[in-house]
Amino acid sequence: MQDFAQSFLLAGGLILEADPALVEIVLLSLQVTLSALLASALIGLPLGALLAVTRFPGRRALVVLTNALMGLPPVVVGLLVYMMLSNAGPLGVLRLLYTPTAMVIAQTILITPILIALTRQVINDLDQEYAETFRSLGVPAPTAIAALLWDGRFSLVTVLLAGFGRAVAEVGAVMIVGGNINHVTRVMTTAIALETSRGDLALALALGLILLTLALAVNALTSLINAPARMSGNVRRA
Amino acid sequence: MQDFAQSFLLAGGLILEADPALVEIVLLSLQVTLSALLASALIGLPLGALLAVTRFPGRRALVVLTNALMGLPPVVVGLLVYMMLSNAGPLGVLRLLYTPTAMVIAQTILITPILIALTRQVINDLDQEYAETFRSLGVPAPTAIAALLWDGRFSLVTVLLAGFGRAVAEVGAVMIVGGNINHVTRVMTTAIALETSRGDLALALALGLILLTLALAVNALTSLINAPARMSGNVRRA
Amino acid sequence: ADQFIVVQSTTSTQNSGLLDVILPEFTKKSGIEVRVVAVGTGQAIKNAANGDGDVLLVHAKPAEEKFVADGEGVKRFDVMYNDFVVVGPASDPAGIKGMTDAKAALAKIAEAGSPFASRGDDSGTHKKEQALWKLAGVDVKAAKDWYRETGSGMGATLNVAAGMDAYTLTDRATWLAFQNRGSLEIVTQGDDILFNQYGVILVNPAKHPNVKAEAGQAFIDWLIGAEGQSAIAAYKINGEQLFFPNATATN
Amino acid sequence: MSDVLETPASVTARSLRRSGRSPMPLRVEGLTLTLEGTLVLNDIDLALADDGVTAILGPNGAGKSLLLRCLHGLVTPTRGTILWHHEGRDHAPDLAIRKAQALVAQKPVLLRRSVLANLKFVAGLRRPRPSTDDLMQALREVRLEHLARQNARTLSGGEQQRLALARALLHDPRVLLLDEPSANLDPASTLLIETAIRAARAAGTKVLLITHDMAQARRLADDVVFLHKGRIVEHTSAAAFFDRPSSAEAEAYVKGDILL
Amino acid sequence: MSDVLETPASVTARSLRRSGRSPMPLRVEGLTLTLEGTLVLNDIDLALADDGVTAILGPNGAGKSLLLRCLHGLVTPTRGTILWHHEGRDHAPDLAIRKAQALVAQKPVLLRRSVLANLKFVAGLRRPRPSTDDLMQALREVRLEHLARQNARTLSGGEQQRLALARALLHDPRVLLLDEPSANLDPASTLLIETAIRAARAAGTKVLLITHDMAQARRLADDVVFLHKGRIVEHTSAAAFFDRPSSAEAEAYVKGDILL
Ligand SMILES: Nc1ncnc2c1ncn2[C@@H]1O[C@H](COP(=O)(O)OP(=O)(O)OP(=O)(O)O)[C@@H](O)[C@H]1O
Ligand SMILES: Nc1ncnc2c1ncn2[C@@H]1O[C@H](COP(=O)(O)OP(=O)(O)OP(=O)(O)O)[C@@H](O)[C@H]1O
Ligand SMILES: [Mg+2]
Ligand SMILES: [Mg+2]
Repeated sequence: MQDFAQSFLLAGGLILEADPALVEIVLLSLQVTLSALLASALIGLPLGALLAVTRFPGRRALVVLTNALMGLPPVVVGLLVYMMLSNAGPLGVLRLLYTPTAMVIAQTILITPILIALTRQVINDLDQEYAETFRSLGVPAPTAIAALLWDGRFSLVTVLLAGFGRAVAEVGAVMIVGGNINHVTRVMTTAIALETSRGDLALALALGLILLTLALAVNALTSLINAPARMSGNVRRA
Repeated sequence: MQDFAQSFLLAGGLILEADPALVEIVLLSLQVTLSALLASALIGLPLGALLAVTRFPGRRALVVLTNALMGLPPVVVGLLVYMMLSNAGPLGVLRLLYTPTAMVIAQTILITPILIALTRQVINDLDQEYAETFRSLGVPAPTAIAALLWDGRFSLVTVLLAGFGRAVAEVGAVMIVGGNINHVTRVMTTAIALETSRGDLALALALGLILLTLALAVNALTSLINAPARMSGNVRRA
Repeated sequence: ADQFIVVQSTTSTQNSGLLDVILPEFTKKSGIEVRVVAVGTGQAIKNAANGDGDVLLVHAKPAEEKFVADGEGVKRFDVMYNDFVVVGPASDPAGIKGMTDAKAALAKIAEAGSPFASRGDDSGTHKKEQALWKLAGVDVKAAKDWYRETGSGMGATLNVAAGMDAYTLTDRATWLAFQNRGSLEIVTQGDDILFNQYGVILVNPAKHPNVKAEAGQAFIDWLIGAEGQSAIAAYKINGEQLFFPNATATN
Repeated sequence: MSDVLETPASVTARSLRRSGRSPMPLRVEGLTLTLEGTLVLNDIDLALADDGVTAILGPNGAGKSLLLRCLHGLVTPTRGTILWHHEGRDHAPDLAIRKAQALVAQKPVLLRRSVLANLKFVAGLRRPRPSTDDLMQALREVRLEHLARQNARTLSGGEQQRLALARALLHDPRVLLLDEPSANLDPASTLLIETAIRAARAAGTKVLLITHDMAQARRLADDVVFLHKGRIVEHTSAAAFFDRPSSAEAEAYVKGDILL
Repeated sequence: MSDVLETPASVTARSLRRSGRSPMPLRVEGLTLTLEGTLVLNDIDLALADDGVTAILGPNGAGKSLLLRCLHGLVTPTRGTILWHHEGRDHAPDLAIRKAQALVAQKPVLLRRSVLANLKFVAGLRRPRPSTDDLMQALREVRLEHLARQNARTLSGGEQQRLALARALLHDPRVLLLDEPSANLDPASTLLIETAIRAARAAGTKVLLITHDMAQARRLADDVVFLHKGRIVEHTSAAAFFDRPSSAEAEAYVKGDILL
């Protein structure tokens, strides 16, 4: 119990004094995660919508696969990317290992299936409504997908936030491909893991609280940006 | 590249010979994750639906909070649960630390916000359709929530699978509160982490493949159970 | 087994595979199951201090002694030792291959500015490394790019070193069991200063009433006794012995 | 294979059972509704007796549906008061009011369940709870008994509308709010609904009916509220309205001229 | 303040521009549709000329909407063939056919966007792409120009139906499929739609019209397909149908009797 109180005080103190080392780590966390989220969104939203909209042999299997890939363990993703990027690996020449770019790649791989699977579900629900009209109008698939993503954008925000949450909280993958190198690839989660293994649980928890504050800030921001738009785009009458 | 091939062979071999140590680990993974999923579903589905259906001051803030808690880092959850369950902690007398129960608790805490946030989104979309009818009929909130959860069950499957994926892939929390004790609390992800730190990347990856196979099996099973029901419950005409 | 104890230990004992081999022997004899929680040294000590374990088995002598002095542990016993080695890429950019003087080797690494992966996690190994830098007269705090703190365990740090062809300091046991070596090999070893002592402590039942003192003590007795010591000595990888038993109180 | 079957006598019977319930007159004052900057209901004053059929007429977009939803308490007006007298006191359209009323919306929303399950859901809200036999009887009254097990979402347009009516009647309402209830119905079903409305009226149920079918309004209405651009232009007896509407708008509307 | 405004002359004008396009007659043989074990369309044979207005009549649940959706290619029949003659060869109802046709569904689905954006979306599918001015003109024709910026989902029932019609006409279809297009319309809008239908017919557009409004069918139809329980009971000229229907079912239906 004493530990908890101590952690809260520590977290408050760290935030207040805006410790430059901490700021560096926080900014890198945000940069890596938001980059990965952007990349995943560009891939996952259209693919998810495509899976929702089209019917082809093997589609069911693909849906099951993406659903299953939501259970991709971060450590495994980390290992895969490590093997690709390591000097002995096929992409070793790029010398990306232990750089933030490698972390972005790993997180992108990690959360893209989540975005695909959840987008598919959201867009599928909307498509139940639109499909026949689109078919009647002869809307080509890319146009239909764009329209569904646009009209479903308010629901998709939650999907993106789920992806953000998974990426920002993730430690296994970025630890392996980033190496948790101080000043280079140390992010919030790897810092937390480090403090934990040092046995400084209070500091680890304090860092965790700061990470949560960060997530809270991002979510609140999204909610603020979203609110006026959602109101005027309200689907329900009155 | 050679590593990859080796991993696939290894994974295949391990599955084929049904190594008893491996079977034990796989079963524990499943047991812990499914227990956590069940507990989370019992909490998260009704709460998510409640957030979707009701309007009260502070609701928006709660929505932002649950969305943000999707970014709860597993290590932090692990630490929190550790501090509670440790002999020095308030619940130490229960002697749950380093048991599968502790792992279930940690995973439940980890994925409940995810279930709440995603359920809220899914049910919110359905409620846009039902809300006015329910209001006209004077349907009390619990009945409305039950009806929405039931009628939205096909969409909620994806939400549950997202929770399953997060739980089954998670290592930070179960490592701390389970301790990765051989024959007692060693699950797939902690085994993978162990092999990684031993530098046996091929074996780690092979275990990862097996974990994915497991997730795939669970997903395929869900899809099979779901398919006939979904067909006859099809909302779209014809 | 009808009874079990929890041993808080470090990853090196687990990663090397030692415990997997010797613990079943103890269990068979005593009927006591040993549950090992292998974490960072700091975390292991903290966990033990919380009473979340019956026995502490680590390799950070000053911290262990403080643990006993604080009343958290009953008594510390030497168990075994191995040694630290400096590993580095076969290309050996710092030119230290074959050196036996550890601090001189480190000085050359610093001079050449060759990449060095430090655990940076306050573990026993990290503390030893810091001491060596100090002896070598190198201020790593001021170091540029070449000095990389990984902030992770031995295995993870070895993975990093292998991935970026860096030198690093590791305990021999972890190294021998480690498989993802890439081009790494041992470049410096054999200096007395690289000695790595493991100790075992019973968590103080007076302070933590839940501690299974009897079973824990039985394990310690076995470990530092003849059977345990010979089991440790017998553990080999590729014919190489990893740990050298050196318990003094053979009772 | 054609056949004239069952005028909904049982609907009538059930409605008759309900006589003697407390009256539920309505008083509306200064009701104004602004949605996203558009004034859609403009200073509406209205008093309705607690019985008879009131037809709400007016061109598309006049505000008929929104008025009905305000009265039922589904939409909160920007200004003004709505008071239903109920069980001895005045109520804003609250839960008690909604429970004493039943609405058949212009686009009825049915649950994603079987036809029977849709009724079962509503039955679960009532005490005493109607038996499955009661529900099958209700389905028979709207001639849907053969579709009891079909998914309600797959019903044809007219079938959905009839199910919505059955659902509303199951509620045994004191006031029946009908928003174009026969828009998608075939002539026979339209007759059936009109018979049900007459039966309800006879049993003392107040009926508010929105319709674009002038002939239907003529057949059923006791009084007419004529709405145009969110205002009540006329509120008179049906006879007066159809014979000599006092406003130019109403006259043009009845004639089928375009109103702008 | 009532006013008679603009008979949709421009609708007519646009339709007239289209004369001279290739004819598109229809031949249906043995069309059968079974949904979840229920036979909803039963061995339908049908041949339609490439012009004129064909009314599809029949009680609720007869299968009218499903037939229309089969013809348009939205529902795949269990058995049987549907062949539209189009640009020199016979087509099953494929993409080319759908693009040459326009459907106003019984419950039109509008995008969750503004009224104008709904038309813009459809305009984006056409070459050459209609300008915003064209779209505003199309809105004027259905008297929705004042609601151009409103969210289409908040339109009143009748407004939605008119928007759906505008959307369909924008497609400049060779065949117009209308499923109860005036169900929620006020008398004036009903007239407007009927004028648009006449104009389309005059310009050589084939119209298939489902309606429950017998007077409307009488006014517009050249021939009548009478459906009952998934079967075509009668297919004759409108005059013959309304004067002396040959089947007992049709006779009962026209009279407003209940058909079972
Ligand atoms: N959220 C909104 N914002 C702006 N205008 C709205 C909104 N909701 C409804 N309206 C407008 O309010 C007017 C009245 O709508 P209402 O549904 O009450 O019409 P109605 O009289 O029932 O018409 P109909 O006969 O077509 O059903 C319509 O013109 C509609 O476009
Ligand atoms: N998925 C389905 N399973 C079973 N029956 C269905 C299904 N879909 C539609 N039906 C039935 O098919 C019949 C024909 O439906 P359709 O919508 O074509 O009727 P309709 O003639 O257009 O009626 P209305 O005049 O009420 O619009 C209806 O009785 C309907 O319940
Ligand atoms: Mg209306
Ligand atoms: Mg129909």
